[in-house]
Amino acid sequence: MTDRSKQITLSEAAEIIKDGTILSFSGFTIWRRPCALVYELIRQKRRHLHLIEVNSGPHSEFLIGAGCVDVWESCWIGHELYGKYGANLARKVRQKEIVYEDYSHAEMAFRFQAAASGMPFMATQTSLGTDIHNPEYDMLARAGLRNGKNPKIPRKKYEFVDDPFFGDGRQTLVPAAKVDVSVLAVQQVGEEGTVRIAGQFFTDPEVCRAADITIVVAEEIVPEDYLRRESHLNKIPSFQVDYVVEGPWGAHPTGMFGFYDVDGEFLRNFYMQTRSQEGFNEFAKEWIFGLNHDGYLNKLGVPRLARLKANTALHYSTRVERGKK
Amino acid sequence: MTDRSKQITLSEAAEIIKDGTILSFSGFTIWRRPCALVYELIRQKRRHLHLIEVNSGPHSEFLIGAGCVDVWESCWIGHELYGKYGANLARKVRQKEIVYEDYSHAEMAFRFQAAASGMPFMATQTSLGTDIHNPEYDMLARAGLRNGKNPKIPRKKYEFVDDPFFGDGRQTLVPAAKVDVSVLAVQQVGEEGTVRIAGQFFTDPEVCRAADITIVVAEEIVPEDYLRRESHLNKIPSFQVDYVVEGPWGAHPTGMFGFYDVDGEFLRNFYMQTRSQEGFNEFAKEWIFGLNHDGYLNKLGVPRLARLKANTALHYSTRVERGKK
Amino acid sequence: MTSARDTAQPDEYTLADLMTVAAAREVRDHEVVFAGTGMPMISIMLAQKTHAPNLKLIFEAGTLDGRPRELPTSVGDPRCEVGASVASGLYEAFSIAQRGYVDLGFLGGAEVDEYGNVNTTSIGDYLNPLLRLTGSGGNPDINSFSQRTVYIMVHEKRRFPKHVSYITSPGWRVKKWPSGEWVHRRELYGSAFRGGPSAVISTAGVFRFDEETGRMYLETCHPGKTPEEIRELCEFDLDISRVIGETLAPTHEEIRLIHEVLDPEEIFLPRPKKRGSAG
Amino acid sequence: MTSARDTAQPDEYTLADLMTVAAAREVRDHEVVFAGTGMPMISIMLAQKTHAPNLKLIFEAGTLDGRPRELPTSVGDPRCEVGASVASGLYEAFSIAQRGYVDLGFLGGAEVDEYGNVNTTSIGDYLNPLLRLTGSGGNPDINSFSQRTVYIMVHEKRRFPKHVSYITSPGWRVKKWPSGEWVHRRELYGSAFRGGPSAVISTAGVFRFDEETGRMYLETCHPGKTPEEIRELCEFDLDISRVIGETLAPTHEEIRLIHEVLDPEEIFLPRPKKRGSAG
Repeated sequence: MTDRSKQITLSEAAEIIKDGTILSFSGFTIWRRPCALVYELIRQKRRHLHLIEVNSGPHSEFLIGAGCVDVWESCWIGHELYGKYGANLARKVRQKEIVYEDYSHAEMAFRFQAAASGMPFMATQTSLGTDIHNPEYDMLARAGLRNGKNPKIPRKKYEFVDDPFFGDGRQTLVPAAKVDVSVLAVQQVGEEGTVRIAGQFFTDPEVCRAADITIVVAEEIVPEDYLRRESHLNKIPSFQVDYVVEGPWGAHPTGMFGFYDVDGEFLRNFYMQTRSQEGFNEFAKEWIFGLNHDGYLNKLGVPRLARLKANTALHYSTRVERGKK
Repeated sequence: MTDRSKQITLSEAAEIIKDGTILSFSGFTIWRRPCALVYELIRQKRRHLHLIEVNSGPHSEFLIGAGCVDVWESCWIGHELYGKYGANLARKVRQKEIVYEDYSHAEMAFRFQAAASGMPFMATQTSLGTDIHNPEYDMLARAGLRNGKNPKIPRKKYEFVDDPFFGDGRQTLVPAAKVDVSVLAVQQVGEEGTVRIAGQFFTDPEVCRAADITIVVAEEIVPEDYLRRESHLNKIPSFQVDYVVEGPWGAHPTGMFGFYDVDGEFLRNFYMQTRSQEGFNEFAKEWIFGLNHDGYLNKLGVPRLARLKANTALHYSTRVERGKK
Repeated sequence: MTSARDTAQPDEYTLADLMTVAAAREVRDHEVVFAGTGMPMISIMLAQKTHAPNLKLIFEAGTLDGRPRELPTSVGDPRCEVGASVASGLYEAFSIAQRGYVDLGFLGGAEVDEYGNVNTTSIGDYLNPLLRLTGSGGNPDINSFSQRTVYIMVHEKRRFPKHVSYITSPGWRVKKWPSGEWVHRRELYGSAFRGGPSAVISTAGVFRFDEETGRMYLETCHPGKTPEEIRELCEFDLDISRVIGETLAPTHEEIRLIHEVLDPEEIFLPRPKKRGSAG
Repeated sequence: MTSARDTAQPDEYTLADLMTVAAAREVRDHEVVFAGTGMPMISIMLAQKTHAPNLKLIFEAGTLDGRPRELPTSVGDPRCEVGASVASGLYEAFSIAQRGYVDLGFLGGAEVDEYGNVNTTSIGDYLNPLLRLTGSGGNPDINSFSQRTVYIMVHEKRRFPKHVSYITSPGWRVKKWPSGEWVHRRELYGSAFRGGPSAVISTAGVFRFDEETGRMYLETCHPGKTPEEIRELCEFDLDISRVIGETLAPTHEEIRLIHEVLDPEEIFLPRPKKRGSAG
């Protein structure tokens, strides 16, 4: 009963993501972002990506700093405690080297749910009266990208309608977030593609289903039968996953529930260092180019990774230093 | 940290559901329907109920046969293998003693998701071209119930719109399924209301959140801390549940994943017996009136229930007779 | 997988066996299949055990890619969940279907018209029905969202009328509301168009549709039936010009799988009186 | 729960402690509270350990009614999930909020105007920004969906402008698009109106809003600040006619809870130089 193998390497996975791809990710801010694959995209010098995502984080800062991204469509970017905002996005915005499109976080979540459910839009009452809905600030329209040439880019940022059913007044219709390729970093995937996610699952099931192609990078590939013994623990069915990659520590420097904590020191250094393009280039030279994933892990070293490793009972590290104390 | 007790009895739970309530249920066809509470509603002679539900089953056939229901808004009713259709609904429809409103099953699922998400509607492309969308067959309108007097009843059955975003053509907007009280039959509930559902969860999370008040009838009330040790197994958070009832075998004659199988013999007899109102009245006299839940279980008897009991490894009974063999 | 020498004789199988096997042949390997309760379920599980070991099965109650050990009595049955990839809910199953993952739907019906419109709601005037049936269930949804839909039905003349009493599930020509004018399904569904009914397997024969005219035609007759007899069993004018022969009989191995592996309890399919030699 | 004799002296607590405690007082017992990362989280956990033991905490990453043992560094942190009722996802958290379960939201901001409109997106012209900030995150959502929203902010004159550079999160008077005319929040939200910003707790004082005019007014000054000084710290004309006195200082017990129980690692709140006597 075993399907043909879906297993590929990180480098093969990166090759599936072509220049110009509309790309989205698993996770949330500094948790479960597919960084190992993102590094590989940078090594392969991918260009003109259109990122569409819920709250963003380091993975997109890497891509943006490396010049891989033409469009960033989201609602937030930063490193939480370890970096106040996305310095690379901020620099590219100031220098007009990137198209940015702002929605609210709930709007993005609803947009992914719509796409995942085969609905062209969903209705919401959030963010009424804010500049998120300011028609002058439809940045994809300003960039000429709402011309219908790319069937995944909606022709409008919003549509306002009145509720015809309950007299509940103004509703904002937000368009489905349609994705070419989604890349997920998760704890476990089966040989046939079944995904088990531990802890909060963020928008991973929706992001997966919003995409035409899904690549899963897992801490471990486990026997499919093991996962199918407890199907209620699984979050994504086999047939929604196209490729699987085994990549231990594949989300570092972001955290992975039950496996490892966020590497705050790494993120803080990244944030401080990459406020200039020169700084980013130095970071990339040190941590991305000339290394593969094994080389990257070796450079981090065993003691550092051991400190990040999650406590089995608690699902997070008790050895990592978080604050001043 | 323990909240004030939410625990009540079956009889108290039934009293919360007043005449004229818009009511919905956990489960699907002949699985996890809150029959013990439904019997109690019949004993208390509740009237003018408006049932709104996904695929219906024996629980609603009980209520309809007993004359508790004015409006049945759903998409299906029957007993699966054990009874071809809902004989009580069919009789009341023929005699014009009930208002029936037909949607499709996906439409009902989307309607509950909309209500659960605070959205007045969702968009779908199902059932286009069918008589479900025939404007002559808007039965709540024909009954004069779409006049806005009940704020939970939408003013229209549907609205057709064109997708403004992707040029994807005709969309059907289906209105949120707003519910006064939802009644769930589940395996486990914590003292504070956290619900753990084993197996397929049908539309239970949505039905719960679509309602203003939720009553959970569980096979067992367990310590809240037990459930909170593995929060990813739980389906409904504490604060969405208003009342909890401990009612072992509370879904009989329908089945409960991991606890007991469907009592097919009971359903087949019910279906055969209640094709006439006289038959229903005899059934009710024998199985509902003059009994409480304990009396009902006693009448079923230990050997019968033991046969229905689920095998621990398989989650269903291996002793129950299902077919000719 | 069907070789002439293995074919069973008419007294070794029932009409239901023949239909089950014919339906199973509609499945292609690696497809995602969305199935209702009963014979559709046995057909799919038979395909899974013969020529389509990699098919993925979705049940509308929420089980995704399940591998039941025993035949479920309903799609809500815990037996569906055994070996599944994910156990979820209704919203998830229908969302996945609407998103376009489903290749094939397997359904039943009480009435079907020339264009494949199916009724499972009520008989007679909907406002004054002679008989109220179950209602739609997921029938129109699975049909709307799948690329192909196969119907399994009892064949009686009144069940193959010119127009069904109520269109529960859409065929190849449907009504465009609010006017109610008849249009081709492709026109109404627009970019949501994925296909439509691809076969009706009745107790008399196997029927297909001309996708352009939307009309039903007879493809094969079950053993012992003639095209003319089958045309007489329809209230509309059935196209019998494209018949290719007789419906292929089950093999001994298929009969063994149905009665000894898939439905040994005779939940849906009674055994034939004379047992085949295989097994 | 605050008695005069237990009140700490100014050198026993930091300004951040004072703000945390003031924010905690905004929580009522049994409320459902939706919180962002950082000081809001500590305030809520402090309320949970003092006067609001039955509050229910929602984090936008998907944790519902969590009871963290250790302070999470972010709402996506596994530390959020400990003792939770349900671990779910973003769609679930926002759907629950939009459905109307949330009493109180706790947020931060970079700029706030007289009507409580908050900016976390960018400084200067949005089309040619001087500084790009994080963006909205869940700020407008939590604010739109809650009955009351409390903001915790650094107080600098440029952060309390006449008009914020970009309205990320709606105040009591907002812009109605597409025209951009200013209207009362109640008018725009219609039946989705549930309330709005109920307090701003800055490094200078505690501010509230007149729900009819939508204007901010000063309620209490932090110790050592005068109403006039605080008015000078706003670019708009702050209403100081309704001041009721000084912001209540923390108790020794509150200081102990903050620094010994809630944030002993000094992740968000450094300890005061002089330690209080309690604990």
